[in-house]
Amino acid sequence: MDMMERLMNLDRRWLYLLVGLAAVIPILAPLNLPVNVSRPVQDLFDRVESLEPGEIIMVSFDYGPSTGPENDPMGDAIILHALARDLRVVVIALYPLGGVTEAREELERCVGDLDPPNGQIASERFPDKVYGRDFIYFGYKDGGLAAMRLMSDNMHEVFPADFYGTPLDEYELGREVQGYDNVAFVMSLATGIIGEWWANLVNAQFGTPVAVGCTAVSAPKYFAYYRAGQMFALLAGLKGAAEYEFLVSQKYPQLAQITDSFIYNAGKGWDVQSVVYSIITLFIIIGNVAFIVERRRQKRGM
Amino acid sequence: MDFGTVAATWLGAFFTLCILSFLYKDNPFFRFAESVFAGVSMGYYIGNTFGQTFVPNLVHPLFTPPAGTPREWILVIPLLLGFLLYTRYIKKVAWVSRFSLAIYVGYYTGVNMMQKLQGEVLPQSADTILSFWRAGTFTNVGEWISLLVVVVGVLSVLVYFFFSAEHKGAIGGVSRLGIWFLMVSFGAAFGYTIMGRISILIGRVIFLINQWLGIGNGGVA
Amino acid sequence: MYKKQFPLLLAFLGGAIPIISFFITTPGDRLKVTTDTLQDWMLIIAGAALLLGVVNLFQINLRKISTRAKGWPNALWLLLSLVIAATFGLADAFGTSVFGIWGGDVAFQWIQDAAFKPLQATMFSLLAFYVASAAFRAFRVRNVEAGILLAAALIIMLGVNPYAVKVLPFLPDATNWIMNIPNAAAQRGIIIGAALGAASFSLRILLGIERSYLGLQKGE
Amino acid sequence: MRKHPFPEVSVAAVLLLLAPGYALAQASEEITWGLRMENFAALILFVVFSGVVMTFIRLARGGRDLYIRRIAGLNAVEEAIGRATELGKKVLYVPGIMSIDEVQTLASLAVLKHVAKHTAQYGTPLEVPNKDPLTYAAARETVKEAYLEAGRPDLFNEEVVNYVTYDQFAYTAAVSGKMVREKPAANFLVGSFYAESLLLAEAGQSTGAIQIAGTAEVAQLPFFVTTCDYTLIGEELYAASAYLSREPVMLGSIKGQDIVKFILLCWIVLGILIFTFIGNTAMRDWLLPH
Repeated sequence: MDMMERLMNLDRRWLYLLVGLAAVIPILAPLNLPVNVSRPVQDLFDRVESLEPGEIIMVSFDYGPSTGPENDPMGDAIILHALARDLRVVVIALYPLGGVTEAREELERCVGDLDPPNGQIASERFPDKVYGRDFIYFGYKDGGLAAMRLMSDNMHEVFPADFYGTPLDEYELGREVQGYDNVAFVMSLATGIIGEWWANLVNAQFGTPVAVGCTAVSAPKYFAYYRAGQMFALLAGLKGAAEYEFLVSQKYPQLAQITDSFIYNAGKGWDVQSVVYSIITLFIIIGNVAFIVERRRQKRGM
Repeated sequence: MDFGTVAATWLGAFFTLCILSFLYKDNPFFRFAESVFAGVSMGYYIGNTFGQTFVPNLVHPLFTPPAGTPREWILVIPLLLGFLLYTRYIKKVAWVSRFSLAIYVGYYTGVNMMQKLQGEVLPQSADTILSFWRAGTFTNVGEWISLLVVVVGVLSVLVYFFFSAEHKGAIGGVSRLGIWFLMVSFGAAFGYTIMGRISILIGRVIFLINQWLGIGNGGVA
Repeated sequence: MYKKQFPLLLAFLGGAIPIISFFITTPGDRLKVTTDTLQDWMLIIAGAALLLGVVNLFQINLRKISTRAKGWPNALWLLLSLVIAATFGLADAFGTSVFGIWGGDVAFQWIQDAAFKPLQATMFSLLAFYVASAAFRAFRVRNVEAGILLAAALIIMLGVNPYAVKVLPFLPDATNWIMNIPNAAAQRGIIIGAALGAASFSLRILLGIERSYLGLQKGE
Repeated sequence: MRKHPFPEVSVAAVLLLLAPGYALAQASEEITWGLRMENFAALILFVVFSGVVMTFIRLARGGRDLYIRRIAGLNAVEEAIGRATELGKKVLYVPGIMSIDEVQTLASLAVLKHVAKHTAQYGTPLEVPNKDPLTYAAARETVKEAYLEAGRPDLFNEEVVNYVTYDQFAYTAAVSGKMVREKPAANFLVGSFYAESLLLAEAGQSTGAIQIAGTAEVAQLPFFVTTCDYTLIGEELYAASAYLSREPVMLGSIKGQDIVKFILLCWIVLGILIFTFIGNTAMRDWLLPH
C-alpha cells in the first residue's frame, strides 16, 4: 500500500487519539487561542457597563448538566462581571432537569460557599458582598411559560421563598424585586427553547430587555431573534462565552484571583473546540487530496 | 468528603475509562461496564416507573386513596390491559395480549396523525407562503435571494419525495435539485452538530481531571 | 375470526376517539376529558410492559449462565446489577429503607451517581470521536452530491475556526445563512413530506391495512 | 378492509373503552356540541386527505395499475440479506429506540416483517434487540408471524427478538458491542433514532457490514446518510412497507398521499403568487389556526 492509500484508509484510532489529546491538553495547559469579539457579545458587555451601580440584573439558569461545558462559563462570567461592576444579581432556574443545581454551583463558584439559613451569608470572594443584599438565589420554578408570565408583576407568588426556604421578604433584595420592572435586564442561559420564550413572551409582551446565552447547536435559531431585535445580546456556544469571558477579564484583572482557581472556563473550552475542529477539517482535506490523487492515478493507469 | 461520595467518584471514573476503552477495541473491561450499564439502567427504570407512574397514577388512587377521596375504580381497566400483555406466556389465550397493543397503537396513531397534520403540515406550509414584494425587498437583493432559496428548497425537496412519478425529465431535474438541497442540509447540520458533541466530551474530561484527580475548582458537574 | 378482527377494531376505536375529540366538542367537553383519561391509561400500559422486557432479560441471561455460554460472567453481572438497582429503586419508590440500613432514596441516588450517570454521559461523549472518524471517511468528493455535502460541511467547520475566520471574516455570517436558509428549507421539505407519509401510514393502521405490528397476516 | 362481522363486538368494545370514562368525566357546563374552530383547517385537511387516500385504495383494489418509483434503499434490502446468507452471518435489525406510539416504529416493524420473512426463507440468522418493551412485544409478534408465513416457525426462539434495556445509551453500548463482537453481515437501523444514531452506525460501519438505515428524525439523517450504504429519508420510510409488499391496497394509499402533496404544492405556489402580486395573505392565514 502506498502512502496515499494508507492516508485514505487511516486507522480511525489515530484520529480518536488526536481528538482525545485535543480535549485533555487545553484543559491542563490553556492554549489561549485568539477570540475576535463579535457584535452580539460586545452588546452584552456594553449594556452591563452602562448600568448604574446598584441596578439589578436577573440571571436565569435554563439548562442542565449535559450542556454545562457551554453554559456554565457564561453564568460565571455574567455573575462575576455584574458583581465586579457593583450591580446586584438575582439568580433563578427554570430548567427542570438540573437547572437548580447548575445555578447553585455556578453562584457558589463565583462568590464562595454559602449557607444562608445558618448565617453564612457573606461572600468569601467578594469581601463586601452579602447574600440577600447584593445577590440572591430564588431557586427553581416549574411551569416554564406560565411562571414567566406570572413573574412579570407577581414575583413573590412564583417564588414565595428563596432556594434555602427563607421568605423573600426577609431579604432586602428579595423585597425589592416584585417583577420585571425592577430588573435592568434578564439573561437566560439556555439549552433549548426556554431562551426563545424569554424573547417571545417576556421581551415581546412586557418589554423587558433580554439577553441569551445559548448552546452552539441552537445558535442559528437564536441569531434570528437577535437580528429581529427581540434580544439585545447573544452569547452563542463556547465561542460567545469565550469572547465575553475575555472582555470581562480584560476590564477587571482583579477577577483573576477568583478565576485562576477554575479548572475549566470558556477559553479552554474554546481551545478544545477549535483544535478538534481543526483536526477534523485537516483530516477531511487530507482524505480528499489522497482520494483525488488516487483517482487520477487509477484513471491514468487504465 | 464522605466515603460514599469518594467511592461514587472512583467508581464513576472507573466506568468512564471502561467505556472509553471501547474506542481502542472491544475488551473485557468494556464488556463488564456494558453489562453493568444494562443491568443498572434497567433497575433504574424499574424503580423510576414505580416511583413516577405506578405509585402516583395507580397505587395511590386505586389501592390507597388519601382519606376523603373515593377509590378510582375505573383504573381497573388499564390495570387489566397491562395484565393482558402477559397472556402471551399462556399459549391458549396468547392472542388476547394483542388487545392491549392494539388499543395502545390505535390511540397514539390517532393522536399523532392529528399532531402531524395540525402541528407540522399546516404551519410549515404556511411559513413557505412568502411575499417577494415586501417593502424594501427589491432594494435588498440578499433578502430576495434568501426568500427564493427557501421557496425553491422546500418545493424541490417535496418534489423529490413524489413516489408516483419517475425521476425523469422536468421532475427528474427538480428532484435532483431537491437532493442537492438535502445534501447542503445534511453537510451543514453534520458540521454544526460536532460542536455540541465536543462539549459533552469536555464534560467527561473535567469530571476525570477535577472530580477524580482533584485538580482545580471544577465547573461542569 | 374475532381473534384477528377484534384487535383491529380496538385499534380503530382507540384512534377514532382522539381524532373525533380533536375536532368536535360534546356537552361538558366530556369527550376531551375521556381522551385525556385514555392517555393516563396508556402510561400505565407502557409501564406494565417494562416487566415483559425484564422477563426476557432473565430468560436469556439465565440460560447463558446455566449453559456456561461464552461471556456468561457478564450475564451474571448484568442480572446482579439489575437486581441491586431495582431493589434500591423500589425502596425509593415506596419510601422504605433497604434491609433497614440505607434509606431507599439515598442508596438509589448513590447508584445513579456512581454508575448510571457516568456510564450514560461517557457513552454519549463517544460521539465526539465518532463524528471525527465519520467526517473523515464520508466527506470525499466522490460525485456531485458528495461534493455538495462536503462543501457545506467545510464552510460550517471553518466558520468556527478562529484562524479561518481571520482570513475569511464572512464565514460566521455564511454559517448562519446556510443554517437558517437552505438548511431550514430542506428540513421543512422533509418534515412536510414525512408528516404526510406518517398520516398516510396512520390511516393504513386505523383501517387495518398495516397490521404487521400485531403479527397478523394480510386479509385476515 | 372487510366489514366487521360482529356489530355486537364493536358495541362492546366502545362500551369497554369509552363509556366508563365518559360517564365519569367531570362535565364543565359551558361547553356543548360544536366544532373546535381552531382545528378547522386541520379538519378540512383530514377529510380531504382521508378521502383521497381511501379513494385510491378503492381504485387499487379495483385493479388499477399503480406505478411507484424506484427507492434504492429498499431494493438493497434483499441484496443485504443475500450477502448475509452467503457469508453465513447474521442480520441485525434495530427498530429504533421509541415505543409503538411513534409511527416510525410501526413503519419499521412493517419493514421488519419483510426482512424476517426473507431471513426465515433462507435460514439466515436474525437478531432484533429492543430498547422499548412494547416495541419488543410487537416485534416479537411480527417476527413470529413472518417465520410462520415463511414456513419456518421452527427457527423462532426467544433470542431472535430480545430485550436489552430501557436506557438509550445502555442499549447503544450493548448493541455496539454486539456489532463489533458478532460482526453481522447486514445492519438495519430503521425507525426513530436520537443521539445514538451515529454511535450505532459508526460501530456497524467499522465491522464492514452493509448498512441500511431509515428514519424521519431530521436531526439524525445527516449521520445515517454519511455512515450507511443506504438511507430511507423521511417519507421514504413510511412508504417502505407499501413498496416492499407491492400490495395494491398499500400502493393506493401512497398514490393518494402523492395527490394530497400535489394539492398542497399547488396551494403553496398559488399562495405565494397571490401574496406577492395582490398582497393578500388569505391562503397563508387559512392554514393557520383560526
